[in-house]
Amino acid sequence: MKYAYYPGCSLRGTGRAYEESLLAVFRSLEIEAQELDDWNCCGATTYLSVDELTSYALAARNLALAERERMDIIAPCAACYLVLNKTQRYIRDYPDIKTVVSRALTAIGLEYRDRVRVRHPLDVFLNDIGVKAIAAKVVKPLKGLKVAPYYGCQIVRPYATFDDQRNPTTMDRLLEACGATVIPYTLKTRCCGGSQKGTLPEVGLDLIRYLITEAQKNGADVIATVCPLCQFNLECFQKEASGQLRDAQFRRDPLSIPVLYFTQLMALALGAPGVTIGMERSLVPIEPVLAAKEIAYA
Amino acid sequence: MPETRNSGNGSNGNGIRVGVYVCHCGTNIAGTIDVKAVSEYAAGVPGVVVSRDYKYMCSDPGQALIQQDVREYDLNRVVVASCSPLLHEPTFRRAIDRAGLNPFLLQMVNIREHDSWVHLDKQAATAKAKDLIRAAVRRVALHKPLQKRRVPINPNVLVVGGGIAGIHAALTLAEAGKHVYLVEREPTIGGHMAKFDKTFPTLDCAACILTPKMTTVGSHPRITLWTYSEVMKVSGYVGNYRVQVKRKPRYIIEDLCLGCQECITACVYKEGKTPDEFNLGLSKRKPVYLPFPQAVPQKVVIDPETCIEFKSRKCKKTCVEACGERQAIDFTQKETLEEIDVGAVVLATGFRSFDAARNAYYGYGRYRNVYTSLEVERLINAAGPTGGEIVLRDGKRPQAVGIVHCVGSRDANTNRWCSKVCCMYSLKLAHLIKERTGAEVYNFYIDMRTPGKGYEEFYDRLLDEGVHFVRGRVAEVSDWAARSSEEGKLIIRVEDTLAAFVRRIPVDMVVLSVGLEPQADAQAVRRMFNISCSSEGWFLERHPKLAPVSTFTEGVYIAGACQGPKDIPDSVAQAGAAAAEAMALIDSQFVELEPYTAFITEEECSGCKSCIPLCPYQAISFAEEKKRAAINEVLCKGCGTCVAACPSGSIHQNFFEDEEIFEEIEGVLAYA
Amino acid sequence: MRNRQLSPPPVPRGAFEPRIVAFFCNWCTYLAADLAGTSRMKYAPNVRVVRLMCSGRVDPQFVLDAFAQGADGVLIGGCHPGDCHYQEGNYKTLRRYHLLKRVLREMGIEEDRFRLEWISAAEADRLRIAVNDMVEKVRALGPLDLTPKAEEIQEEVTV
Amino acid sequence: MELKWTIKFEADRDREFARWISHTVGGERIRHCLQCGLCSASCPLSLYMDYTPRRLMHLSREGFKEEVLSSASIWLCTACYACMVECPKKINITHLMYALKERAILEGFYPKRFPIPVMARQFCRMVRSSGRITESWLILQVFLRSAIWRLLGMSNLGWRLFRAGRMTMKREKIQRQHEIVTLLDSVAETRKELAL
Repeated sequence: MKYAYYPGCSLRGTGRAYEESLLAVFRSLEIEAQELDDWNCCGATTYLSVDELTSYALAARNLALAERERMDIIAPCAACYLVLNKTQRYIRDYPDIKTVVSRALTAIGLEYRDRVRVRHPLDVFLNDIGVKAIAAKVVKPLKGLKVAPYYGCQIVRPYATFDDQRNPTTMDRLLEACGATVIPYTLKTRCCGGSQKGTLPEVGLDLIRYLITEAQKNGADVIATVCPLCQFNLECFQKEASGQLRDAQFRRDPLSIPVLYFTQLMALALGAPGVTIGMERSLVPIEPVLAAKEIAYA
Repeated sequence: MPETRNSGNGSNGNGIRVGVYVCHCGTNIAGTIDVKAVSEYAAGVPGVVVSRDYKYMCSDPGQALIQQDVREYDLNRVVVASCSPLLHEPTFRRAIDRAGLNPFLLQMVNIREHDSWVHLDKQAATAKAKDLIRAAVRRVALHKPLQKRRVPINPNVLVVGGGIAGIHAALTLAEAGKHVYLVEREPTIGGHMAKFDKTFPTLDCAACILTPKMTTVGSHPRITLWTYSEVMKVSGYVGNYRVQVKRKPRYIIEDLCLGCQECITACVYKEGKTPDEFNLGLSKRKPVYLPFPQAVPQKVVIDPETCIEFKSRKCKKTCVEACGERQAIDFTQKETLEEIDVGAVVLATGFRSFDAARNAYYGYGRYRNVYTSLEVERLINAAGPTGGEIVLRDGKRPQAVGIVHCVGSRDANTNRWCSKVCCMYSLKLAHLIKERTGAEVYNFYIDMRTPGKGYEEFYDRLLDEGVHFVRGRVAEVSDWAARSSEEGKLIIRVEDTLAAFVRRIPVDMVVLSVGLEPQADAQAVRRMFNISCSSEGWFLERHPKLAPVSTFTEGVYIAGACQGPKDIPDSVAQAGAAAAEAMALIDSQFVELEPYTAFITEEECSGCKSCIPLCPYQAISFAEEKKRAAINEVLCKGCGTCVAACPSGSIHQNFFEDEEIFEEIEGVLAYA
Repeated sequence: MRNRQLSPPPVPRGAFEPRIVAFFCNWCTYLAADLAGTSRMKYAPNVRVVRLMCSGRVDPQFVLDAFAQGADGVLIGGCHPGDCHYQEGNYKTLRRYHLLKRVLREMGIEEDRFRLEWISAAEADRLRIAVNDMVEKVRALGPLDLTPKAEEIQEEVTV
Repeated sequence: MELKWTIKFEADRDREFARWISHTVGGERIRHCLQCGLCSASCPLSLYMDYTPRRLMHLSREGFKEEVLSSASIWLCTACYACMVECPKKINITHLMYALKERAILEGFYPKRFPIPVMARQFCRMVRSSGRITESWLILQVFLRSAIWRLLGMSNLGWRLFRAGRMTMKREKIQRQHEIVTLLDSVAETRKELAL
């Protein structure tokens, strides 16, 4: 089966490593995904707060485009995934929204008939490919690598049906299939602050600090994320966050831990041949950890 | 005196003289429906001789009014437009009966439940009332005088469920001289109450008040106690039910076992290995066991799942030796089916407590020191796994305990309803924990609900004792520390809604006050006894206020928590009521069955036999000699399925004859 | 932006008001209707209820007669499958319902005008929703016009 | 100490606002709120909030517009949906937060140079002009308009990201930009027409 790949804006900016590794995984799992023709910004969570109606129309354009291709959409970015799903629901539930959207689409010669499914890579990998098939393709098992699986908010909450909203496990199972050790991580769905870091820094920092200290306390070597914004927040502000440690107990270990996309770890294990999986784009280098675990990395 | 109106046309030729009576029901009907206009309209309908409206038709003066008219205008048909026939049809039938009219020459029109109460538009509601009355007048004209059938009642009663409700009902009935079959699924009676330590608000010990009743049940000459048994099949009808009961093998011959428990001591297992059901897995039991010391009957049970003899057939059978010449142990025992005939049934199947694991954020099953309220009842109980010591799994005493209310209650994600008893039992647990451990005790509640005798006073007492009350629904219980001071504790995260900020409260022990749910097999039981369930799955009473223990199936009564969350006093009260209803039925000696049976006009029957397979009660037979079908009136329950199916239209149903229904249909539609 | 989906638009006075005849089982749907009353729910006043002991008593002729006499819709309310007070009457109803649906189609009577609902004694809200929904649908369809066929049905019924 | 009247009079209530909140998308069940505070407790941001989400729900359904729209809480919401998933009355709290933000922006209920609305506006502009977002530019513009001084603090990080190829100066743009413009205008039109 063929998928319409919807990168979303972040994967063309701070989240490039996500796209690179994702495509690598697609290739090694032989998943046929073609980029959605002339996709546009989904409106993200920002747009919703200024002009709800318009944001649905924006998202709907992408839905309609995919529908025309008769393909499921794969949306790796948490925000995109949520917005696209939400749009589908609200068009279903609210006649007014439906009218607005369909008129707007007609104006640009498109039509939305609610025939498209919005999927997340986690969902596709686990349910369409399957843990067994993936494990079979692993060439470089991530032996002894302790991973804290961080799902964040908008993948499982509130609309995802492919996993438990309170205690999701899809990523855990995928990474275990790759030979990694997934550590218990109580904050796996606690928010990272989203765009707050940009707007209300002190707030963002506190949340980031919580998440990282907890991961380190549980002995994680690396945090795996499914969302470009989470990855950005957790990786780029570790130093600032350490500065904020208010409690002697935690001041012992300053924050420093690699934060990767789960697809980077998968690509690594699947030994994606001769392609970049964006490791070099990390600000906190992963190489030392891998070296320590004797996991070969070209 | 309400005004009278003589309709111009009066009797409609064929001697039919109808009186129409429109009830105001105070403002219940008159508030929405223009009753004057309606009765005026009725007066003009062909066949109507007199039409009146009155404040309360069901009142004595109201009934007198009808009876007087019946004589004065010599009416031979009556239409009463008031509430649902299920409420007052009997009343008015009696009324016209006393006036010398056959009770079945009455037709009721439901203009309250089906009209005034459900519509806002007065015009539309009034129009609807007129339509319905017109139809009733046309229908009643065709009514024929009918007689109710009288069937004798079997004086025995079946009580299902041996919790406090079932026990109380059984005793009440037995004391009144009825023979009772008490069927309990578990190996002992006692139900949930037997697991409790103290009872609120008086704090008297549950065992002390329950066990005497249990032993009386066990020894009562008029009670047949079948534990470890389940009802499989129910047939028949009010006064004459036939019930099939499955008796599971306990591999002990009950009559021979003395309950000396020597077999238990002798068992080849030196220590128990199986989680003890009665202690909710907080302790272990052997394959041969007595559920708990005061169990009734005092007969041990052998669990074939864990008994070596059943696994390998090579056990030393030290238990058999211990039992000696009594020879009460029988490994070959098979399950048996018993058939009993009873006149009435009391269902007291109780409730099941909410599975705390369903709320992932409270960490039940993930953190060892998160308990359910029922588990804590066992911890506190002197006969429990810790001998009444309130200790954590590591044997330490908790310094701080958090009691989380409304777990699985008042929550659209699990159960919407309020479980009614949790606030009070949480207070009780809070008191006992405080008293025995001196720990800091926190109650996290949404609303404190303490309606009941002495309940609010008990709440005051707890406030005195310095127990903390934080108003807010707990969001999560986690072991994740945000401060070093929280390390190694369970942290409860909650908004203190009265202080209006979020708090993190570290404790050693968390008690989840789980709500009450319908039994897992409530639906199956309901089907078996042909009664209804509320949308939540509780057994449905016939009327929420006026028939709280009756069901829509005559002769089947409900008591205790199977009808909805209830505390002990309420359950007992209801059990008494149910028992009384059953007695009232039995002592009336005869049931009167509605005469709505089907009958065949032989000459019209073509003998096609198509009706015969349709009847679920095998009431229809085929008279070979006459080549005609025949209906056994005693077996017929009057559903009318065969009537609707008869190709030659030779089957008719009393009170629901085709013509009568056609008149009604055409009546409601034929508006001017 | 209003959440309109919750409140159906009010109907202007004098507009076409459908007339719907309902056959309710005495043990479930009729009780549900009583419950709707005791709990003061509000629903469209277009339905006229005929009480029967079991939905299995509904003779196809009743339905045809109702339409012939000018009903714009017919609603049958019975117990959920497996819950019949008389063990299996409602299964018979279901079978007849499907046959009858075909007949009605022949006669050019739209699907939405004839409806079978399983409503237990406890499901007052389900009843409210079913009635309102049916009234809306039938209102949308407009009055039933059988003039071409009416006579023959009339015969059929009165044979 | 300075003492102020904290008492509220019925006249202080904005009935229109109360009506609006319960009729806006997501507000269907706000009247069911039983004030249990589960939203606040499950909210990761509540530790900063002047009014907890629970209080916002009540204040808005009662129509205390000033308090609600000038509260910092509505800006703290990161739309993590924890409250909505947990709410025992299934109230769509997250969406109501959006609605409140939208209204607050509409009525100018926020401090000068407050980054969030600025960010939002820049975001919309960029979508209209190029159909996609180029984060680097967005961030740049936001800081230019709200808090220039913070740029300095960020410059180091920015440079590192730039070196890692995660900060491109190249603007992302879709081909059929005109479609976006038409789309946006059409929405505006319909909104006027249906007075939404």
